[in-house]
Amino acid sequence: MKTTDLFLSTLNRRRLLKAGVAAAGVAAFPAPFIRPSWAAEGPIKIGMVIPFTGSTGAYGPEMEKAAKLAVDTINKSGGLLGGRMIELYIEDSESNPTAGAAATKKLLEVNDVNCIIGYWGSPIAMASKQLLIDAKKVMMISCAANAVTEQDHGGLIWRFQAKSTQWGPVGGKISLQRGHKKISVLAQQNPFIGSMIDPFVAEVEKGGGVIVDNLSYLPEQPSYRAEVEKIFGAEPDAVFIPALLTDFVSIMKEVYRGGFTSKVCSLSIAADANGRFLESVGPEVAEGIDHYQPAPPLKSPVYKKFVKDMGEPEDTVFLFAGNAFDQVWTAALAIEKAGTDESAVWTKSVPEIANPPGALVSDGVEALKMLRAGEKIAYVGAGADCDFDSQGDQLNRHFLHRVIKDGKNEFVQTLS
Amino acid sequence: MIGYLTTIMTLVSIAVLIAMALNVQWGMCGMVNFGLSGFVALGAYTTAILMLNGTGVFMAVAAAIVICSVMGALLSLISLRLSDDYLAIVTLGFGEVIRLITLNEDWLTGGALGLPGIPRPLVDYIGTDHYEKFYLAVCVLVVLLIFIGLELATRAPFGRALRAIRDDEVVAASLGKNVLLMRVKAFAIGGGITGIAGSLQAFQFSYIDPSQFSAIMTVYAFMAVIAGGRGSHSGLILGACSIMVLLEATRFLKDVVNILDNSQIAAIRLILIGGGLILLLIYRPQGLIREYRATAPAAPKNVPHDRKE
Amino acid sequence: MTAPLLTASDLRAGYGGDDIVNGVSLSVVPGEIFTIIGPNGSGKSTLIKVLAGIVPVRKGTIALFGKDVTEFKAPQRIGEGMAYVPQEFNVFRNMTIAENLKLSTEFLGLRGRAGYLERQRVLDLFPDIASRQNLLAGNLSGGQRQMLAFACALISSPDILLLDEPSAGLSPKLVIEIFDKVKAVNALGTTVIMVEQNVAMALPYSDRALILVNGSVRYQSDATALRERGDLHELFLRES
Amino acid sequence: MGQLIINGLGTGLIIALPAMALSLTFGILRFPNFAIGAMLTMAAYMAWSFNTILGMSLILAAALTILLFPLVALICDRTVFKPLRTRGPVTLLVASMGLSFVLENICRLFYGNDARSFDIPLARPYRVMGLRINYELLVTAGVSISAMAMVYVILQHTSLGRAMRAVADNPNLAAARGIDAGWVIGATWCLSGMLIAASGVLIGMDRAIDPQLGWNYIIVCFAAAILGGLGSPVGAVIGALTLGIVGELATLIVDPNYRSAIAFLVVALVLLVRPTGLLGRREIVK
Repeated sequence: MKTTDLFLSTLNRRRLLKAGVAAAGVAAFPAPFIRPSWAAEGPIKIGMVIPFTGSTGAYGPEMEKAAKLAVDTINKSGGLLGGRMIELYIEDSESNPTAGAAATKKLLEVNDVNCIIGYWGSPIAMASKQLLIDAKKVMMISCAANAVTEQDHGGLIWRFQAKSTQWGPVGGKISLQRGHKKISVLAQQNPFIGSMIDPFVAEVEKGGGVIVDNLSYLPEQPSYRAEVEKIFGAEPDAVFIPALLTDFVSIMKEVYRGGFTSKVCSLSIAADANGRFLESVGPEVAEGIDHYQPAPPLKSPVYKKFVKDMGEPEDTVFLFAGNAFDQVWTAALAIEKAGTDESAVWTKSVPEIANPPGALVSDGVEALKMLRAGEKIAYVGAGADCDFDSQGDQLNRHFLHRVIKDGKNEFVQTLS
Repeated sequence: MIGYLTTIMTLVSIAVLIAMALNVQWGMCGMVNFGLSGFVALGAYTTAILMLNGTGVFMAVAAAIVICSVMGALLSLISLRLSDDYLAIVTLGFGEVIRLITLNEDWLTGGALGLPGIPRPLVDYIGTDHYEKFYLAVCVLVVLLIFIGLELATRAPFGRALRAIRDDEVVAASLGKNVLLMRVKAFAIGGGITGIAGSLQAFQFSYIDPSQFSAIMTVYAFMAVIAGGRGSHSGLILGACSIMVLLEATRFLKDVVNILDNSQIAAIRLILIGGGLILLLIYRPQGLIREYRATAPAAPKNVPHDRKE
Repeated sequence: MTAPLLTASDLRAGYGGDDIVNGVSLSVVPGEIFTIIGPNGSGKSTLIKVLAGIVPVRKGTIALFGKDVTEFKAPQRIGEGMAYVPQEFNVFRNMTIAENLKLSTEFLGLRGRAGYLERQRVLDLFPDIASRQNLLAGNLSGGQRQMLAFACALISSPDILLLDEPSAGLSPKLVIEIFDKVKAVNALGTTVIMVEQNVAMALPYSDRALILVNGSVRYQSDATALRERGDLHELFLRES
Repeated sequence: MGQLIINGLGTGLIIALPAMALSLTFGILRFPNFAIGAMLTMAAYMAWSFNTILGMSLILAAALTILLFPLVALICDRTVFKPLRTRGPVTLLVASMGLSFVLENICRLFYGNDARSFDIPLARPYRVMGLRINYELLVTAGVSISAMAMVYVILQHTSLGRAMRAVADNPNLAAARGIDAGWVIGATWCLSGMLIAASGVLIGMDRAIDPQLGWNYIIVCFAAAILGGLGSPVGAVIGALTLGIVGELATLIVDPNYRSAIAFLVVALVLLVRPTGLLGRREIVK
């Protein structure tokens, strides 16, 4: 880079900052005006780190598909910042923090992305977050462990997922509503699930329930017979099993074959997983299992359109695909709003385009148009309302509670 | 790009250290260690826990080295009576036990969530901007120091004795070397090196969790030692580098190939790594660099075809 | 001189990097006992393994009855009339005597059709083992084990028998017994090549002998001529 | 207690087959085949394809897998292990690690990461004297025990078995007795391929099938085979059953998460008393 260029770019950055502040303050300011005509040319690069191999490899592909869907839509509608296209770079985290961090570094340094989305799996996010903070790039995560956003991160991390501590009480409420008193916990040992157990227990005890047994199990073992025997053998009214798909399939097969009758409440990641659980174990085993997940806005047209575009049946309830979709859109809207793809700048615009006040819009293309017209918007995504608190965590996460009846998922209620 | 290379080089340095530890234990002395990842985890957690409780860097690292050495010595002591196959299972078991402890003892290790916020040494003086480069320099320096130390030891009587033990225990014993003591020493030295590697790993992301120390770490170390030529320290640096380069270079595969989806490319990537290793074994049997030998090769007492009979 | 039964020319072989057998040539005529002697580590054992087809030839040729068998593996060489008794560990210790004998005929193709009479003929030579066929071979004494190994090798009616240190680990009395057996087998028409450490005991039984030092032939002559030379020790140790 | 023993038997019987396969190949080739896990995964997917994609009954699918999987094992041997035959056991072990990457990811390439299950109905358990015995356990027991019996008969009473034992005992001598080692190695891979196939199907019935499946069994298989004495198939069975039952009973005393640590403790203790495992041959050292 020549010295003059260097000078220009620092200058630009300063002007850009001003422009961003101005945009934030004066919403009525016509958008085309603040779009800097001198904006850097070339595509806007977004990175994505998700698992395709290793123990959580099953969750990567649908997120990839959703993110690509969002990117295609944006690019077809004319791109951002006056015609710049988005380029998406995806890396495999291998479900391993070291590999995830290496992938992050590659995206930052080699592909020169200006933010990285995805991050399914808290240890991977934990190992990578310092890299992003040091590089002053935005990180959008899909994992739940509280710790990721707890320390100061300079407003760079946005969580598109309910926190673990928000998940726990919901399970407790469901069990109590079902009239269960003696409740046991059989939880997979991972950071996401680990921190939802205490809130679950607290909720149950607050509601007059009794925790009979509380057991964590390690995933990736030949059989779960001992765990199932220990928990179900005591014949509690219900067992709360926060798990992931593969081990939940094995556990429920064991429960059924063991002839146990306690009711089961689980997470939709395990007990639905876009229908793969039912497909795996069949309707008899699955009968009567309660499960829940953070609710996507099922009724909203954008969600319906999203499901259709993803090529899935109408009543599909996505788990992580919606989050990935929202991450791309949120980044796009914030970039457009800030008028720059400079991470440290546009990250400040995220609440401006996501949180109220502002017109609720769920169609991204529409939202872009409104932004350009200088209107205030509050984007509603396909995964959630997309409102954030000052720590970067999503607000107002509702949970969708469903039960499996006759081989089908039946809606029970929305909880919060 | 430079920042990426810095990170990769740092990871390579840590991988080299682990491979060196294996090389001392197995490459030079002939004792298999399948619990490497457990040793590294032990070192990393020791350092991390001490640092988080306010201990100084040098104390924390020294403690990791000491604990890992002692553990190595103890394991080899337990296994002295047993043949090599059984040392394998004892070390495998050790690795598993460490993994279970890191996962289950939340009060100490933070359980599955791990330990975040490990203070990075000297970060206040260096500043975050250049910290990565500084850290890489530290890692490379450590690798160099250990490399020089091991090279000297290899050429010294100690190294010759170790190889003699590896090549033929009976002959070595008859030469009057105290075989048992030598083996324990070698295992302890290897353990100490894994302790350093663990410490470096703990500072690298200033966060550790059990999944960073999966069995795959041990697999890579074996790959590096085999690829580099068993017993050769310079070879294994090359070996570890080639493995890591292969691992990382295949990341760029999908920037070129566009037909397959990402999970398929991820699968192909690992197929290439496995296949590459096999081809290396078949076509570069001596490794990339041949082992240093001060004397003519001993008569092949231990040819695999001819088991000790 | 009769046409040679086995000829080897310029054999090279080894395990790792370097050759242990360094260009050995020899020829063995029908009916003789040919003994290979040499100091420890001279490559005797490797040489006989190369002849038997256990260690592959790197360079050179081996011919049996004029037929090139260089590329033949051990099992195929048996088909050509060769039998090999390894040193010391030469029976399957976890099997009974009967199983050991059975194994020796099972995998020999045509030669394996050794009928009952054939087997009896061999067992007659070794009355000691014939009487307790259900005993585990691992429980036999050293001498008995050696007998069993002979029996197993002879059951295929080989033309040439390769013995790797038949006297190893045996008491002097047993060694004589073993060598007597070798002589008896030889008298029935089987050519014998053996590797021996115990030069003094072996030479009287041999027709010809070869001294191997550092993997190459140092000296080759009639056994009687060799015995009459007094400088055997020097032949062994002199640096080449 | 009784129930725990039954559960432990269930686990042990499933592990027994791959442990036996491991022991068989170890006996002949003298290296522990790390790829046994990935081979299990592949066998399970093979049966799953016949069962679910081609719509065969599970019995037919299992039979076909048992028939075809030995081919896979043979191909692995020819391409990977054969060129390395003369090299040390650890080289072969490392090669088998590489092979394990390749096999696991071939499965991932074609089947993706999703958990799959066979298309079979599950049944509630029979109750006998207060103990629950389920249908899968009976099937597992039936298959495992007949497979073990088959292996035993082959090893003890056929010429193939004699040849296998001979090569395992002393390869040079076996060659000198006219036994073609290549043929015996091939037969051994076929036999262990069949065992792996059978246990792949059993594991698929027991739990979900995913590309990581095999990893969960490697350590226990190794432990079982070593406990029983590497190279002794009968020992492997005893080792597997012991580990299965000890693992379950251990949950009475310790946190179930530590049961594999208990299993290792048992292995370590046994090895201290009997350095060659329960039924291992004593290596005679000069």
